[in-house]
Amino acid sequence: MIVKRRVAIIAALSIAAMTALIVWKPTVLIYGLQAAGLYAAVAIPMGLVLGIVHIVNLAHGECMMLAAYAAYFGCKALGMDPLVAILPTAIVTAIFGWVVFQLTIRRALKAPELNQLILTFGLAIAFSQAINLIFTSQTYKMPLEYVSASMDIGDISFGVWSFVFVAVAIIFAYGLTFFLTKTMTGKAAVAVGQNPRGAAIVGIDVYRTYGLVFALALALVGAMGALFLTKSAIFPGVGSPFTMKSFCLIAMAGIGNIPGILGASVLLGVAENFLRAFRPTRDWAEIVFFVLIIVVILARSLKGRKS
Amino acid sequence: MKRGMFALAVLALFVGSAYAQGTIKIGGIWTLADITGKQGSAAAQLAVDEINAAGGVLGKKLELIVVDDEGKADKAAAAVEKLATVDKVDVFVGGMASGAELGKIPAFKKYNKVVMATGAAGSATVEKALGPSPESDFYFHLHPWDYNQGASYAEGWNAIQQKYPNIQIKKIFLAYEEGAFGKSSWDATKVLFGGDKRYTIDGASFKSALLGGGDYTAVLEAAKAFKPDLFIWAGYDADALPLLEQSKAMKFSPGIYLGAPPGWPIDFGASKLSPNVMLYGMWSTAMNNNNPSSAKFFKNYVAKYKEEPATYFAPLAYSAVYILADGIKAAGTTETTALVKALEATKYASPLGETITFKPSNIIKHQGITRQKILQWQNGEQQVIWPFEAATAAPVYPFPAWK
Amino acid sequence: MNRTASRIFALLFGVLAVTLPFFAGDYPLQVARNIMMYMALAITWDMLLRSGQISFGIAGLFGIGAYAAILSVVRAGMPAWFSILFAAIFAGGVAFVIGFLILRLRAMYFSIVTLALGEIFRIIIHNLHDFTGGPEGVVIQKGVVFGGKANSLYWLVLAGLAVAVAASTWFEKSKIHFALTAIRNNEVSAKSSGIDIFRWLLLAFVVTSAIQGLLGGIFVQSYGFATPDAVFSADFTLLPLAMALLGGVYSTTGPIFGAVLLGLVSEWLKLKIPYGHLVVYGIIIVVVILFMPQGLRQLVRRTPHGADGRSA
Amino acid sequence: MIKLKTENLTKRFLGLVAVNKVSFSMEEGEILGIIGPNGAGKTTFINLISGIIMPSEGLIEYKGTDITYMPAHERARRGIARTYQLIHPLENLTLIENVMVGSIFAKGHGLREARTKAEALCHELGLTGLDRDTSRLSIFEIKKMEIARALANEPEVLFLDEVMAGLNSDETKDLIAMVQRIALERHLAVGVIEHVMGVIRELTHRVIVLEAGELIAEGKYEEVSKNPRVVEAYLGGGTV
Repeated sequence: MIVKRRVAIIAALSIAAMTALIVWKPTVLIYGLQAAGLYAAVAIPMGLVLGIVHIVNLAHGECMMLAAYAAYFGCKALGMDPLVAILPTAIVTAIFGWVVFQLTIRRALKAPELNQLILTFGLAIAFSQAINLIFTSQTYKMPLEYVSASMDIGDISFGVWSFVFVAVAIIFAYGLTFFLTKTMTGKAAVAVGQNPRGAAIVGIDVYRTYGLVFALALALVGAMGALFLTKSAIFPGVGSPFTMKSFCLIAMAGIGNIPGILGASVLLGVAENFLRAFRPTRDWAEIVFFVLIIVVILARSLKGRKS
Repeated sequence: MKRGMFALAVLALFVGSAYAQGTIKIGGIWTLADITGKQGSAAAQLAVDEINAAGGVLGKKLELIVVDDEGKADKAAAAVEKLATVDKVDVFVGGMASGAELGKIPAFKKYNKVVMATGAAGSATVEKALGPSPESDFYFHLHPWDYNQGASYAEGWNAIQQKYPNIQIKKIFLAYEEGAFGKSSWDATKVLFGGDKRYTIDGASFKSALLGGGDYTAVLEAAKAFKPDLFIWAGYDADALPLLEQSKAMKFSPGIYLGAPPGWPIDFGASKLSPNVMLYGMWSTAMNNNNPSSAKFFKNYVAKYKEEPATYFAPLAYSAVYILADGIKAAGTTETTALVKALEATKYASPLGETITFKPSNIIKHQGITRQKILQWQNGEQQVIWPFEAATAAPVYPFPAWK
Repeated sequence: MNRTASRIFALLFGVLAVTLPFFAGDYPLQVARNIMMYMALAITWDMLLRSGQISFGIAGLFGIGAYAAILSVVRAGMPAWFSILFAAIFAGGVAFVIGFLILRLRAMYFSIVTLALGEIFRIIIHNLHDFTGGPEGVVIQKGVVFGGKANSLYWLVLAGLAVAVAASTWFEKSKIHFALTAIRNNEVSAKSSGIDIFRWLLLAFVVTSAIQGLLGGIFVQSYGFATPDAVFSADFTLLPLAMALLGGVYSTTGPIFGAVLLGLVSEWLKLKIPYGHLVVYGIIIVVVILFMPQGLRQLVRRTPHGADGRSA
Repeated sequence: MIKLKTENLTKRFLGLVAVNKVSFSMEEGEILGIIGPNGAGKTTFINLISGIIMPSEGLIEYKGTDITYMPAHERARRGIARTYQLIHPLENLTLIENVMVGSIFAKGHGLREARTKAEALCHELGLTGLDRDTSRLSIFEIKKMEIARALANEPEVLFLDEVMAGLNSDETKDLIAMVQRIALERHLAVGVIEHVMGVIRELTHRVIVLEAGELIAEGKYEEVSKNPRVVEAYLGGGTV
């Protein structure tokens, strides 16, 4: 009861805050949501891997970078639009993920947990530097007309293309939730994640499940890579900052809480854009990301101790 | 192109001992994973090959030994030590990021050999760390300092407004990336344009996509509210197109839209948004038409590496080697005092379109290039607008409003 | 037998480290300095890891120390020597204060929060332009210790490393070893043995942070500058971590092994493969961790998985 | 002399009452059995007394001092020791080092003194091969090591949470004798949770019975085992 009332209060407060923002600084909300969509869409696949396979994939961002390069050169060669490349890229990266899992991560799963961390760190270096060697550090960007799609409300004009990330984030979050709670494979994956030993005893092939989850996550990363290409220029280091941000968002939402990543992203996206909208606080927008993460984690740990 | 790189790598490895007696050794330090360092080192090697083909210097061959600094101060310091003590190079060339350059300076000072620096624009740190003459006399800073760049832009815009009365600039907005590069641009802009009563200036920072940012909405909102005549962004190549696309989406179309990145993305000129975007730079392929030195450099570079030089760091490094070679010829030795004296008399007609000489800057005694150029993307190519003596085209104004 | 091997190794290493300046040139000394810097950081990271806490905040504390040292010289005119000590005290003090907040957190949440704090330190330094020099950084024109002399700077970094090794040995040989190991294994039973968990974690966190700060101070005093990008670089977090893990954790010798391996490999590759050496570097990390899951220390010791082979 | 007592000790987890108003006391030299069906709150009760979790209400008094909210490590230092139902050997430490821990931290002994004391304790409990890693020990050895580690705290009150589980009958017999001797020699108050009623009957002087967090009976084992409420609780719970 108490818990429910608190949720209701929080919901009411956030709706009130959002409404106030729409009236006062509509762009904060628009750009905040767009930023949040991108954060969440990239973080969700990492959350899936962390929640079930229990590894922090430090090469997460690099995987997206690889996908974006694959999509770019695929599109260039075939004259495709990156949007058309989403599905093929997802398939390619899923296969790539499966192979990487079988060749490397699988072998490290029995070792101490930290080994997986350092293994993926090594992979991240190898991936980004290999791309650097082949394609140099110069940036590539698809010139696309539709990414400048514009909308006017009153006297403000803003870009609408980035809302596509919001849509993708929602699809990822609810698609995955559906997959994990309603399908047999998904339920099995969750069971394996919660209790690998138990799952092995009842005859589930744990490594196969892990491999599939990893491949699924990379498929989502691949789809995001192609989509990311519409909006951003690509270069060897383009992915790495997303690893840390995603990791932070997942910690903020709580491990295993995939829809929570959406909430965390919205909070951070809007808060950042709120600070950016005012001259005195402009330069401090970045700090809010880290401060909020610490506050949320500390608050949750305090609450956890009380109960 | 791959083969060229490989050849260079092999050369750097094996040539060393073979020619030990009859060579003049140049130690090159760049960040090789970066396009600027990769092409800078390649261009320097091109210059070395050309000079050797023409008979070398003082009857000796030149030899370039390249070591990567990985953009890190400690690795850069190790690179200097290795070149100075293991390879026993006679002179140094290279440099790009100020952070790595700062790591080299203590070691450079220790060895007191001539350094021809192709990068490091940060006056607040690098120039300060070098210190005044005579302790920094060995250091020849080819690249302009940040304040040189600022001053030359102020000069350029004055000249352009005089020559083309239809171009009127009163309000300037600078969107600067939040790192050292953008911040020093902003500092220089504030000092140079802010002191001038004709201009009102404003600025805001953004996080470059290169450093994990890429969200330009807030900075463009601020710019749009300011309604500038001249909008400048100081960021990196990764920001170029996304920034334009976002500007179009937000219907922000200033009279002059200008970018000041160290390099531009591949195929930028092919974008429909690129026409009439202006830029700050030092060199463009258009200069091949009216500058023989540039044409020669370009032709030989493409012939050797099967790719076009993508940044001005390539001709800059190329020039650095020629300047050193000329200086050594004039001095008859690589001994520092004599070589410094000879280099002080340098007059080198560079592919960058200006004759390079060395003059004192705010702190150090040997500053090379001080002027940058104002260019414009026209029909997919960068055309030089100012300085007028190097101009390859007239400016198109205003920047077309989004249709 | 294990102990003797370890002692012989320590002795050889010590002798080599101390005599290096007498026969090596300036280049090997510079490389050794770079390696020893990361080695010391790797040891401090391992020291805290012995309590089970995985810190991602090394770069943050290193950076804080670096800025404490350089700003105390530039803004307050502190002597160079004292500024290095001040860096240690300052970083230790900061760790003491934030320790009260974050040492209740565990596992990934502790790691993330240390990472976030490091970023917060960096942003604060970055944004306080007038005091810290902002993104462009600060330089010390005069007053770099030893005026950049290779031998002396080598001794300075070696002294920093010696502090780390001494602290690590102290952690291994004293009751701290028992406290941290017990906490790492099981906090509940540690409490029942009378271990005040928070106190020991705070001790370990403050000591390791102070040494990280000290190393930051040594860094700025040997190069004469600090910029946010250089001293808060993620390398200072990730490389020590990789070194400790590749060498073998929960010991002093493991991180030393790992740092020597990665440090030499990275320098050697750089010269052998100017373009593309970082690819090989990444692959080496992957291969070593796959084939030597217990780290390089596995090579020296015979005891199988899970054993530490140490007796007090 | 009463060493430890609780009054109305209560613990609620998110509305669930795990321990409900339990009042009891333990005397010096007494071996007390704590029994009850699975989920009755026995371990929670010990956790409350040893300070691993904090009570929602009530009072815990140890040698006349209120220790209700005292941190666990402080209670350990004052003389409350315990073992755990799930064994917790400290991996990466040897057998002897495991035993030393209690002596070092609860009693503040130096390493050398702690080692001497730990050796004596191990000797007393019949543990040999003291420099072995815990991964090489048998279950019986681990159980004895856990008791030794608790004893290294030099406690006045000792709780043993299912130490007999997983042992064969000879080992169980050994351990029962050992516990009785220890309690007698050191004037300990010992609290024992056991599922095997034979052990309780043989080992304890007195038992308390918990069901659904409430204390439902108290007295000698023979009396309590005939108590209708206890019988019903066990039948309902399924295990006797």
